[in-house]
Amino acid sequence: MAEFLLCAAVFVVATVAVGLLRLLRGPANTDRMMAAQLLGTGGIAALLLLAAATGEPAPVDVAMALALLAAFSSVAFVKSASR
Amino acid sequence: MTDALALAFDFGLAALVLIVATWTLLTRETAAAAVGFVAYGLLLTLVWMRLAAPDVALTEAAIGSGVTGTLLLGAAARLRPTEAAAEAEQPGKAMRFVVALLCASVSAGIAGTILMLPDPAPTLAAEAAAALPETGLGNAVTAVLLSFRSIDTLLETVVLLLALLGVWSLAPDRVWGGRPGPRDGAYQSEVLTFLAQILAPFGIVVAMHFFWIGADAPGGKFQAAAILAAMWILVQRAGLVDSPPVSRRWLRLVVVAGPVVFLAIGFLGSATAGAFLAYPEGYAKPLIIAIEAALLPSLAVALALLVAGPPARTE
Amino acid sequence: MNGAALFGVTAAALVGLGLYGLIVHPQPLRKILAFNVLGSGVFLIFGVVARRGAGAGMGGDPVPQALVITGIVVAFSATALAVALLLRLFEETGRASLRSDVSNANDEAGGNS
Amino acid sequence: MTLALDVLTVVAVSSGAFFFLAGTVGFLRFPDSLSRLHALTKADNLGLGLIMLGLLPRAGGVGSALKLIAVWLLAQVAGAAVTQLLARAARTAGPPA
Repeated sequence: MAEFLLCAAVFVVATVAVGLLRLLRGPANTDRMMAAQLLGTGGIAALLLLAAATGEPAPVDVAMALALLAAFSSVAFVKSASR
Repeated sequence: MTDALALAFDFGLAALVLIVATWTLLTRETAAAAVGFVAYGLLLTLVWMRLAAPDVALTEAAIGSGVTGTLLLGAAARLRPTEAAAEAEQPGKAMRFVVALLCASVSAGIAGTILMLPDPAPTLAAEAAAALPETGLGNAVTAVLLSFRSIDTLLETVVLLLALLGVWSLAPDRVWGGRPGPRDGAYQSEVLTFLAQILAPFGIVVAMHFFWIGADAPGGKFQAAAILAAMWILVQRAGLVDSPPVSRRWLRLVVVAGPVVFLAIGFLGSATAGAFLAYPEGYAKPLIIAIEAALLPSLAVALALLVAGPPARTE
Repeated sequence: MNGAALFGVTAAALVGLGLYGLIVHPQPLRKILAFNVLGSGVFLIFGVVARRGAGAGMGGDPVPQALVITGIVVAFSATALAVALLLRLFEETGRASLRSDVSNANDEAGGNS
Repeated sequence: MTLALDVLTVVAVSSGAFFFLAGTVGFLRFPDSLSRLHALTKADNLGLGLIMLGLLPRAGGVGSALKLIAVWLLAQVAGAAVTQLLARAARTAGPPA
């Protein structure tokens, strides 16, 4: 089971990594920020899977911090874009 | 099977880090580069997890990506008018090639050194583990930060304070002691207000959680302070509160309280335990918690004010 | 090659990339950004050293890890101060350039910045 | 019983991973910012939600399970609001290229 969860984590990160193409291609900076947002969500999912696979609690805490700060970065982006 | 999977994952992750870093450095538009830096920080957080350093992963996510990213995004937006002029100052092709060659040789030298590091690696892990019970802590990184190498942490809080003084001293005379940053009007966007109202209380709980578990599990005051700072900036951006004038006495007291308590406990060590920053036997854990509790508000306020910048208006 | 060595090579490459950006970019803000990339490469080297020193029931040597946490906070302080200086320069002169003589910029095209 | 829970985990995590894939494909292929944002929310809501659902039976305690739910709720609320903000930013930035 642990192996399946790890595979799922790798799959999710690989998927959102492909989404990073939007970071490189844009065209608008909003698209780039969306790619970062998707990477954050994928990272959260992968960390939760990792925590379940290894039985360690630490990745869940990191996931929580990522969830908070992904939103924070997006707000900073929107505010800076509207100025 | 699992090992091969892990190595493949590491390869992919390392490649992504390098691609995003290269793009961030080479892309034309600075605002786009700042967004790239945020994504780069997220990727580094995953790298730190792979290097079995969850404490660093948390710090990178909070300070490296979140707070620094915000700072760069804001500055890029302000400096947009200057971009075209700066573009013309780019050094010529030959020059860039020479610089690239030099930088590549620096990288090659470092990479070679890393690959030739002695095996087995010298480590202080065993010493840290052996000395851990004396501190009463369960998290070795926290023990290093606040007991074994606490002088580093003390100086670091002083550096943060000095940086804040430096930023404040950049204020023009007429707004000295005023409020940093532009005023964000209240209720400019219901969605932003909603987000700030939901996220900020949640963030405070999460920060306290990190602060509290930091003694025994990954977490601690830096991570907690960075999240608190982020939440304070968020409610300011949403226009729910204004940034405080930096001349306020409470603000200055909060900012210096952490380093002052740290120093006082350090001198207490000279008097009672025979060395600066030594903890009397049996009192290590309560004293460490006292230092952390005093540092948390200081660090949070200092981080947020560093992002806010120098005072810009008197009212 | 194991994971630690792989990230070690990545870290070395990041230092080189950051150094290149720091030297070549004419815009100060991009230099600050490149400086942060350079710094993160140095931090990663510490992380690799820590990972190689795993033992005593810990995934990595806690001493370099703690140094990195200190380093990240100090790097942020330096970044914040540099950005504030730059914004002040911009407010004061309307430009954000490290050159003292921008009018002569064309004569020196190709020179180092 | 454990078998049933394991099956739930596998099915939910796999579907969650599928929604991440679908969301990313849409995010890359859709022609304009707003529809790309629409694809992104599928990964945000369904992908993360289903993975969280699949991990719940393996949380190993009420506390850990609540923490998982908290992470998901946080990502939900933040994701929903941030999507709105980004959509406005995309619209004011002018017609998509």
